[in-house]
Formats: sequence, structure tokens, C-alpha cells
Amino acid sequence: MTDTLREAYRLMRTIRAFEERVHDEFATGEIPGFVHLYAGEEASATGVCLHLDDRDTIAGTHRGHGHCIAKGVDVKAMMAEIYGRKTGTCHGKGGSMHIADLSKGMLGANGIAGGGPPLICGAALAAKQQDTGGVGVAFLGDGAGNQGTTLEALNLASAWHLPAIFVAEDNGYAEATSSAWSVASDNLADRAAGFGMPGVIVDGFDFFAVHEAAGEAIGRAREGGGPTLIEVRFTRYFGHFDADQQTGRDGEAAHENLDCLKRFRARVADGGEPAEHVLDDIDAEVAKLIEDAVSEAKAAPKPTRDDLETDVYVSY
Amino acid sequence: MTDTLREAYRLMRTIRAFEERVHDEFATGEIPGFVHLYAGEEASATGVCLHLDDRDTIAGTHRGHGHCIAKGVDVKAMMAEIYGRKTGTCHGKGGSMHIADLSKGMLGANGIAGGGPPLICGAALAAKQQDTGGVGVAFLGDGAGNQGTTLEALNLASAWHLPAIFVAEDNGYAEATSSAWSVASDNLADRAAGFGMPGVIVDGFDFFAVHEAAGEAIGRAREGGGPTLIEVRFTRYFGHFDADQQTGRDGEAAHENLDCLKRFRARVADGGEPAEHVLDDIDAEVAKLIEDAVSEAKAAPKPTRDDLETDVYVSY
Amino acid sequence: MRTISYREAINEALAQELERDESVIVMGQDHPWGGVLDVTAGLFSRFPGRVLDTPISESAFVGAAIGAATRGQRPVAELMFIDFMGVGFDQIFNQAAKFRYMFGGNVRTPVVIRTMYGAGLRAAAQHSQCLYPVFTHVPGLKVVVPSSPYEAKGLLIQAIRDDDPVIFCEHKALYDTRGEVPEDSYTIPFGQANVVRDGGDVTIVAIGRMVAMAEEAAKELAANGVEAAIIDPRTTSPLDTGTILESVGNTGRLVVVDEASPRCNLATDISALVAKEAFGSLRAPIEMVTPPHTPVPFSDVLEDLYIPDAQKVLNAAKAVVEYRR
Amino acid sequence: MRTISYREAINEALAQELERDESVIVMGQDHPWGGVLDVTAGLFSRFPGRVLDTPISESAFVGAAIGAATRGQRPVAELMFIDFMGVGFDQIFNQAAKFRYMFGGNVRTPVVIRTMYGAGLRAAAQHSQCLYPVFTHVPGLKVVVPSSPYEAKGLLIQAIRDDDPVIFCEHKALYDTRGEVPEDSYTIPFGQANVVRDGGDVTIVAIGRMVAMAEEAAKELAANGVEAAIIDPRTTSPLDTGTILESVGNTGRLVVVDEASPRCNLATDISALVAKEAFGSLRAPIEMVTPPHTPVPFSDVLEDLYIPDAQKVLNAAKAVVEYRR
Ligand SMILES: Cc1ncc(C[n+]2csc(CCOP(=O)(O)OP(=O)(O)O)c2C)c(N)n1
Ligand SMILES: Cc1ncc(C[n+]2csc(CCOP(=O)(O)OP(=O)(O)O)c2C)c(N)n1
Ligand SMILES: [Mg+2]
Ligand SMILES: [Mg+2]
Repeated sequence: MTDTLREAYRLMRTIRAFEERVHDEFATGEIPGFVHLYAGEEASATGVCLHLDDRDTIAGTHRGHGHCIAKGVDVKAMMAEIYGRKTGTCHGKGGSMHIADLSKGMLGANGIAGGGPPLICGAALAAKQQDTGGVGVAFLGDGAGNQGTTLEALNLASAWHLPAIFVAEDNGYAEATSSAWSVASDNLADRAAGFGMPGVIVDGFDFFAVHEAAGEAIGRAREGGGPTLIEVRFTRYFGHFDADQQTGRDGEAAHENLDCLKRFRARVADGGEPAEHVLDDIDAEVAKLIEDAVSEAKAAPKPTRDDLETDVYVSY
Repeated sequence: MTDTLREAYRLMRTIRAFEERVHDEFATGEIPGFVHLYAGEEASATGVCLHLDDRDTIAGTHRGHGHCIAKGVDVKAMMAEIYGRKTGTCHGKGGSMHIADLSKGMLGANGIAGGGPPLICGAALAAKQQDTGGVGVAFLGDGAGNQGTTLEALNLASAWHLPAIFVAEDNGYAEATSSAWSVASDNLADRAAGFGMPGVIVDGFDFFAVHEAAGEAIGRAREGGGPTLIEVRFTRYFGHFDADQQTGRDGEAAHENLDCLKRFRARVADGGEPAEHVLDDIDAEVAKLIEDAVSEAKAAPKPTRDDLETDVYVSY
Repeated sequence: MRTISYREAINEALAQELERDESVIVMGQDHPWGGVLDVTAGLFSRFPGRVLDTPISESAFVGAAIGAATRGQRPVAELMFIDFMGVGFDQIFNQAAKFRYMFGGNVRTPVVIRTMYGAGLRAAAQHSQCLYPVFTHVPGLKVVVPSSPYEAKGLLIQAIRDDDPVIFCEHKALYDTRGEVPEDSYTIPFGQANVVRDGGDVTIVAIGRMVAMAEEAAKELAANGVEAAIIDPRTTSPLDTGTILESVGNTGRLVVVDEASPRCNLATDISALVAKEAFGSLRAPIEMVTPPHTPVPFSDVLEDLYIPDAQKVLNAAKAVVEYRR
Repeated sequence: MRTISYREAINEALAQELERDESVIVMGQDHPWGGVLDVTAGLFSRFPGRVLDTPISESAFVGAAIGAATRGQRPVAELMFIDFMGVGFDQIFNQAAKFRYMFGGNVRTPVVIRTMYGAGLRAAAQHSQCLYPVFTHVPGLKVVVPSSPYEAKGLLIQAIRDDDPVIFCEHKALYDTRGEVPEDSYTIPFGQANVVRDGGDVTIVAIGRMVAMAEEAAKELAANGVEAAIIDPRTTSPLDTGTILESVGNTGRLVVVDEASPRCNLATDISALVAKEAFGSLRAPIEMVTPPHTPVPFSDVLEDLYIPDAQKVLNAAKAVVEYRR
């Protein structure tokens, strides 16, 4: 368990440090396009993905860096991708919203709200056909919970009795639109019953709560018990995309009180394991990793004209 | 009330006679394309539409003749349309699956499963904007209840607090696929809660049950109480489209016991009103109407080359 | 050689690939009962667990086929009518088509989406469209439009073995057409047109069911001493531009026959190709034979007028042959 | 005249029509807050109850706009990025586009779907597409692609007053472009191209943002003594074929510049039109300047190579002008 806790902390800290650094770097204007930051939601990806292994596949969202890191995608290659470099996860062709690494079971961040859930039905179906005991996990935002592709996927997962888990990350807003308004039921989890699966709600700042609920759902899925909808709730830190009007940012106070890392530290301090200095060491290691990731990304070559027309097809 | 009952019977009988005749005529090969028959489901369209008036709009399904007749679309023009004649509701350009009459508040049968529910959100929105007290009613099949367009529409109707009613006609099958399998919850009505609206289930062979449930929902919608999902249950008579393998036909027995017209007659016999001979007269009138409709349709002119490229745009 | 129908050819291709490769799975509405027009008849019971029924949830099950393709399966999903693409297109064009490029080459998505297209069955505006130009427009997709039972079998087997996403467009009015088809498994490579007929006077490029219209017209032309070459591209993406350009190089005259709506369709695509690449050999305007810019009408009279037929192809061919500057 | 941005021109058109006609309503994601790139800023509070927020349910709210249009409203719905058409296309192409024909002329559907298209913002493969060729392909839709603030305002007002469904495609990289725009309300009729520049040596037809690329190239050409006519069709459906054919009649040379993917796009459509209708005046191959057949890449280096630019237009124009048989 201590190993798991260390790993949990390391992942959450890595995501946080990655996102805070991307936030700073984006402000310099060197990162092209848009970035959507996962900072604050670390406990969700981490609590879920710690249960996963090579047999399993996840699909992320447009706010996908955290999902990637939690599923083991290389942090340096991710940073290079965000900078549009040839050394990036996608050789600079995808960018922040399309980081994927199939070899790690990461089927991609996704620029389409609701893009992931159907795909994950497929990953779960493949696991079932191949009898690997693997599962598929689709992360989605509260806003994407109103997209027909998501709702259909919930029903299909049940009809096919798939080892699929849908993690609805309700951070209160889709861009500036509140989930209290856009989700007509009180909770996204209320939709689960209409699609014949269990629905649970957990506190997204509490790694332990997420970890436990995910463990139960994933365990059930592996044993042939079918899909689950987990609603993970939190308050958004930053604006929708970085550098926007910061609507939905519920003030600095939220940052203080609603922080999975602080809560995690407080909780493990009670138990005594992992020791504080271990966590501090992780902080330092992560800081260095991110520092290296940024400097290597900046130094890395950009793609060239030769790369423009490759990788469209396997053969054509 | 006697008037309403007479009208109810007349509508149901008209639909039944229309569909049985189309069934026979289709067998002769003179009707082009495909027809999907509503026979057996008359109580649904009738029970709902009797509450509607000029302010109100409905959207039908591919199995749409009954919805059209119940909303007052001209029966002779419908028959001519099914025969592809110039005198048809759509001048022969639409056919069975696309009969519409906006002047009667009928926004079209629809070849797309789940095509109607979004449109009806719009009709309800227009009624709300124009403050007419009107409502929109979308009919949909059990199969279409799994289509994302339908599911999104449920949520939107709630979020916008629209005067919209969704009538899910569960006849047990979508083509040959049973709703018990394809609808992952026990009932389609179970989905209502997940979209913040009431959901009710009624017996589709019982005109009175449908009429009562629809009255309540429509009344609530007119008064600003928002949308409702009504699940109407029955067993399908014929095959999916006429002349197919008749999968899903649960035998002749169903025809005997599960018949809204027979039940209606039995029930009003108890009450004494309308008198049996009144109903018999209606049967005769309807029989003549359908006979005339068919002979006029057969005699009507077909469209010509001049009609091919008209009516694509209002202006181009 | 034995003669079977287009429907049977497709069914046989599916069966042989299901037999050959464990990773092949097949899914679509009503598949346990052979699907809407019996194309998948018998497969459900013959390959237990590998032929799946689906709810009417095109985004979800087409997306699932795509997701499964990235995870080691070779799914064949049926979009019953191509007209239904509107409720499942995102998964096809933003997901499957773009994965490989967006992910820097680190994924294969060997999915086949079988779908019925075309007019002729009085099925009206929402069940008669062609729409393959829309898929052809999208980089990352391959698009197949088989014109005969022989083509259908060989191209479908190729599609299933192909490592890219393939849209396989079956003309619903061809299902009962019969033709010679080898019993053994075989593939027809993508991007290789079939020269249906040789001829030095005019080149007719025709897509899918339109190949038959071109053949009828060519017979009539031959009776009048005009020899038409007929080219069936078989796949619209990739397109065998070489064969088309070579033929126009010989004939100097081109007619393109496309059942799709006339704007931004394959007729314009192939005309433009030739106007750019073979201008020097062109001796007449390029004629396009297509339906008018209208939805597909229901009435039999109107639908018959709508669909390009042999007579229209003949007229167009005559016009380009007789053209003098 | 006063100068405003493309963004402001669109906002002003919406405001003036909301003001003028009670039946106009406006809807889209985040509309209470001005939408994603501030295009609808201020309208929500200025027109209470007539500017609606929507969930991320494109089928439902685009469909609702369409349904409302059949019932007396003139809705303007925003599909935030045109790339999101894949989750709402059915309502647009099978419902709105076909109603009038399927229903025998007995309906009007005056809906406008505003949507952002185009590359240049490093927004990658799912947020940078053009896709107007797909809408142009569909009979029953009108498609507008404004190239400047002046065009944007006049065409949007026309779109709102128009009785048919209109897809209004705004290039996201043009929002900050400024230009002279009258304060009063005005309309620009559909199907009338703008002759941006006269010239007798070569005709350049360019769509949307590509008009600017063509203008840059034309300056360079003029410096070399070549006078290019530039035609901005403004609407791709209906298309002003007359103006294009007339110009090619004069110049005998054509370049079409289209930012859309190269297969079955507007470049092929217009090339094919000319190869059929103006073959007699053509003196050179028709050149098309388009991106390659790939998704839109993320990296700035690659995206810059991807997008057609003035240099590519210049090269194409030179090639056709210098062409000798
Ligand atoms: C189909 C679709 N519609 C709209 C958008 C534009 N968009 C991008 S992110 C976003 C908000 C998403 O909200 P949510 O799902 O709650 O995720 P969050 O950003 O809060 O993590 C929207 C509307 C999109 N990407 N895809
Ligand atoms: C989007 C879409 N997918 C598939 C179809 C093909 N289809 C036509 S009717 C039908 C079954 C519909 O079942 P249901 O909604 O239960 O209506 P019923 O026929 O039982 O009245 C199907 C699958 C369609 N028309 N539209
Ligand atoms: Mg959110
Ligand atoms: Mg049904």
C-alpha cells in the first residue's frame, strides 16, 4: 500500500507540476494553440488509473494531460508534443488536445466533447473478445455528459455488458456554462439507472474516495459485472482554456481548501506512511523532471516539410 | 365527453382501416417503396393528439401514418402521397415516410430514428417564445430511444424548461431487435429521471390510460411545468415494414386480445355512450372514406418532369 | 465459373474472413437476423460471439468498432443506410480518419464500415443518397464503391485486411445482381481501376452502379461506330488517377458518370483532375452525368428521371465526340 | 467610412436583426458570455430571453433551431466549430435541407447555422477544418463563406432574412481583420460573386480567407505585368457561375484557391464547371491551390506549410499564364 500511495502522490504531483509549468510557459507565447489544464483534478485520473495495467485502455478529454500522465505516457514526450516538436508523443502533429500513446493504453485526449465514450466501448469490447480481463475507461466532462455520443455509449456498454467505466468529471462548468444548469438531473450519476448500470458520486479532491470507488467498479468490470458510471466532483481552478477570462474560477480560496495534494498529505501524515520526507523527495524529483522536460522540449527540433504528408494512412 | 369519445373512436378506426388497406394494397405491388404500419398502436397517437389544437406541433416516426391522421392530416391526400401522386400531401415527393402538413401542426414522419425529438424541442421553443400556450410532442419508437439525438433532446427540453412531451412507443421491437435487450434499463421511462423530468408508463392498448396520462403531461406543459416522458407499451401486430418476415409478430392471439378498438368498444358499452350504432356508423363512414381515398389516389396524376427540380429552395 | 449475387458475394467475403482471422468481428442492427436486407444472413449462428447486434446508436457502435480496431480487432460495422451517417459521422471523420495523423503514426485503425447507398428503390430522400463524395473528401479514409459481385467480394476482403479505416459503399439496387465470382478468397487492391472496356474515342469514368449505365451506353455507341473506354475506379480514395489520365490521353474526351448530388462530387473531382493534368490532350469539354441538385424524390416517375441512366450517358458521350471547337 | 472587425461585423448583424425582427432568436454554447471567441458579446443582456445558452448537445439544439424555424422563428444557432458537424449533421442535412422538397414545398425553414472554420490558429485536426464542401454538396442548403467584415455583415443579414436553411461559415483567423463596414443595415444577395479585382490575364477564384492570399499574389503578378481577375463567390451554394465563366471567357486561364481538403472540394467543383462550360476559351490547364490530402497538423511549421498561401497562388498563376501547349 505504501508503494501505491507513493505512486499516487508522484502521479498527482507530476500532473500538478506539469500543468502549472504549462500554464507559465503558455503565458510566454511559445506554446502554440490552446491548452486546457487538469490542475486540481489530479485525484480523478490518478485514483482511477492506479487500478489499471497493460490490458486496459483509457480515453481522455480535451483536458487530457492528467489522464495521459496517470496512464503512464512519457512526460517529456508529452511536453515536447505540446511545444509541437518532432520528439513529441505525436511528432508534433497532434498537440495538447490529441496526445495519445496506444502502447500505454492511452487512446487519446480528444477535441470532441463526448468523443471518447464510444471508442472506449470498443476498447472494452476488444478486451472482452480477447478475454484479457482488461477494461476500458472513458473520462468525460460534465458538459460532455450531455452529448448524445456519451449517452449512447452508456446504453451500449450495458447492452453489450462491457467491462467499461465512465468517469464523469464534474468540475461545475463546461466553459462558462454551469453543470447545475446544463445537466438537467441533479447529478450526472442519476443517468446511470436509465442505462442499467450503477452510478456513484465521489469527492474529486479526495484521492482515497476516487481510488476506492474506481477499484470497486473496475474489479466488477474485470469479473464480468458490466459497466459503471462514476461521477467525480470538483471545482475548477483555472479558466476553461488557459489565458481565457477565467470564468468558473471560484477564487483563490478554492485553491487553498480544495486541493487533492494537500488533503493527501494531511491524510498520510496521520497514518505516518509515506513519510513526509519521501513526499518531499518526490516533489523534488518531479520538479526536476518537469524542468528537464521543458528545456528538452524547447531544444528539440520541429517537424519539417518531409513530415507534412506522412502518417495519413498505413498505405495509400 | 361523448364528442371526445366519438372522435377518439373515429380516429382510431380511421387509422386501423387506413393501415389495413395499405397493407392489402401494398401486397398488390402498386405502392412504391416501403410502408411501416401503425395498426395496433392507434390509442397512442389518438390518446395524445386529442388534447392538441392548432397551437401544437407533433413529430412522427417512420411508422407515421397514425400520427398524421390523429393530428388531422387529410386522409385522402395521405393515401395519394403513399401512391406517389401529385395530389398527395407532399405532391408525391415524400412518400409514406415523409408525410407532413405544417398547416395541421404535423412536422413530418421521419426516416431517421430519433429525427423528431430535437425538432420538437424547437416547436416547443417557438410556442414558448410566442407565448401561445402551445406544446410540442415527439413520438418515438423504443429503438429510437437509444439514439443520441433523442437523449440529448430530453436533456435540452428540461434545461430550457420546454412545453415538450416525448411519447416513447415501445412495441417491443426495433425491426427484429427486442427492446428488452436494446434498452438497457428496465423501461424507457426510467430515463426520465436522469433528464430531470417525470416519466410514466401506460398501456398502449388502453385509449383511456393514454388519454389521461397525456392530458396530465400536456396540461402541465401548457402551464409552464416543463417536459414529460410518456412510455406507451404495446405488442407489434405486423412485421417491421410491411411484407417483411413478420418477425416480432406475436401471433394472431395478440390481435384478438390486445386491440384498442375492441377494448374501447367494451368499455363504452359499459357506460352506454356513445351507443353501439353510433360506432357502427363511424365504421361505415370510415370504410367509405378509405375506399374513396384509394380509388382517388389510384386515379390521380403522377408528378411529371416539371416537378423534378421544384421545391428544393424557396429561392435560389 | 459459378454465378452469385452481389449480396451473396458480400456475405461470402465476411464469412471467409471471419473464418480466416479470429480478430474479425461483425456488428450492426438486426445482425442476428441477417440485417435489414439479409446481407449478413447466417453469420450470427455460424460464428458465435463474433457477430453482434446493436441498438440504434450509430455513434456508439460505429465508435466502438473504431475503438476496438485500435485494440487488435478487425471490426466490420454496418451503417445500415449511408444516409444515417449524420448520427455517427464524428466517430468516422474526426476519430478514425484522423487518429493516425494526429497520433504521429503510432496507431492502426483497421475498421470497415459497410453501408448501403443509392437510389432506385423508391426509398425517398433519407434512404437513397450516395454521399461517398463526403467520405472521399476526408483525408484518412479509404472509400470503396464496388460495381459488381466480383468487385464486391474482392474489395471487401481487401478492406477487412487493410490497416486503414475503409468506408465500403454497397448499392442497394445491386444486391440481386448476379455475376461470376471465384469461390476462393481473393483481394482486389485499392487504387487500381478496372478498365471495363477499351476504346479510343471517348473515356467514360463511372462509379458503382453507374458502370452498368455506361456499359449500356457504350454498346449503343459502338453500334454507331464510337468506341468508348469505360473505367471503373472501384475505390474513390485512393483514386487511380493514372489509368484515367492515360485513357484520356488516348481519347481526348471524357464523360464522368456519378450518381451522387452534383456539387463537389466525384464527377467534379475527376473532371478537375483531368482539366489540370491532361489538359493538353483534351479535345472537348468534360461532360458530367449526375442527378440534379435536389433531394431524391419518392415518386417512381420522378426517381427514374432523377437517376442518371444509359440514355443520359449516351447523350453526353455523343456531345463530346461530336464537339468541334 | 468607419472600420470594424469581422467579429464586430457579425455581432452587429445579429444585433440589428434581433432589433428589427422579433422572430429572430440566437443560440449557442456559452452565449450568455459572448460565446467562445466573443462573437456574440453583449447580445444576451441586450435582448433578454432571445439569446439562449445550450448544453453540449449539437443534435438537440441545432435540431431545435430547425424545428423552431418551421414554426415561425428565425433562429441563428452557433455550431461552435464546423468540425463539430459530426455530432449534429443529421438534423442539418436530412431534416432542414430536405424538408421543403420532401414535404412538397409546404414548409419554410429559415434557420441560420453560424460556424467557425479554417486553419491557422494551431488548433489541430479537430478544430481547423473547412468542410464547407460537404454542406455545398447537399441540395437544400445554402452555404455562405464571407471573406471580409463587409461581406460578413451583409451576408449574415441576408442569411437571417432568407427563407432557406443557411450554413454561415466564419473563418476564425479573420475575426480580428478590420475593414470598412456601413453602420446601417444592408444585405448582400446570395449567388452574386464579388469581383475583387479586374484583370484580363488570369482568373483567380478564391474562397473565404483565401481571397486575401489571392490579392497578395495578384499584387505580385501585377508587378510582373500580369493582371489577374479575382473572384470571390461569397456563397458556394448558390454559386455565381456566370461571373466565373465570363471572366474565364476573357482570360482563358483559371486558378481556384480553396482552403478545404483537396478531394471533392470547391476547387474541383469550380474547375469542373469551367472545364464543361468554358472549355472553348480555356488556354491552359486549370490549377487548383489547396492543402494536401492530410488532416490539419498541429505544429506551427507544418500548419504554415499546410495552408495555401500567396506564394502558392502566385506559382499556380504563373504556371497557367506561362503555359504553352
Ligand atoms: C461536440 C463538441 N461541442 C463543443 C465543443 C467545444 N468545447 C470544448 S471544451 C467544452 C466544454 C467542455 O466542458 P466539460 O465537458 O464539462 O469539460 P471541462 O472543460 O469542464 O473539463 C466545449 C463546449 C467540443 N469540443 N465538442
Ligand atoms: C438513425 C437510424 N438508424 C437506423 C434506422 C433503420 N431503422 C428504421 S426503423 C428501425 C427500427 C425502429 O424501431 P423503433 O424505434 O422501436 O420503432 P418501431 O419500428 O418499432 O415503431 C430501424 C433500425 C433509421 N431509420 N435511422
Ligand atoms: Mg466541466
Ligand atoms: Mg419499436
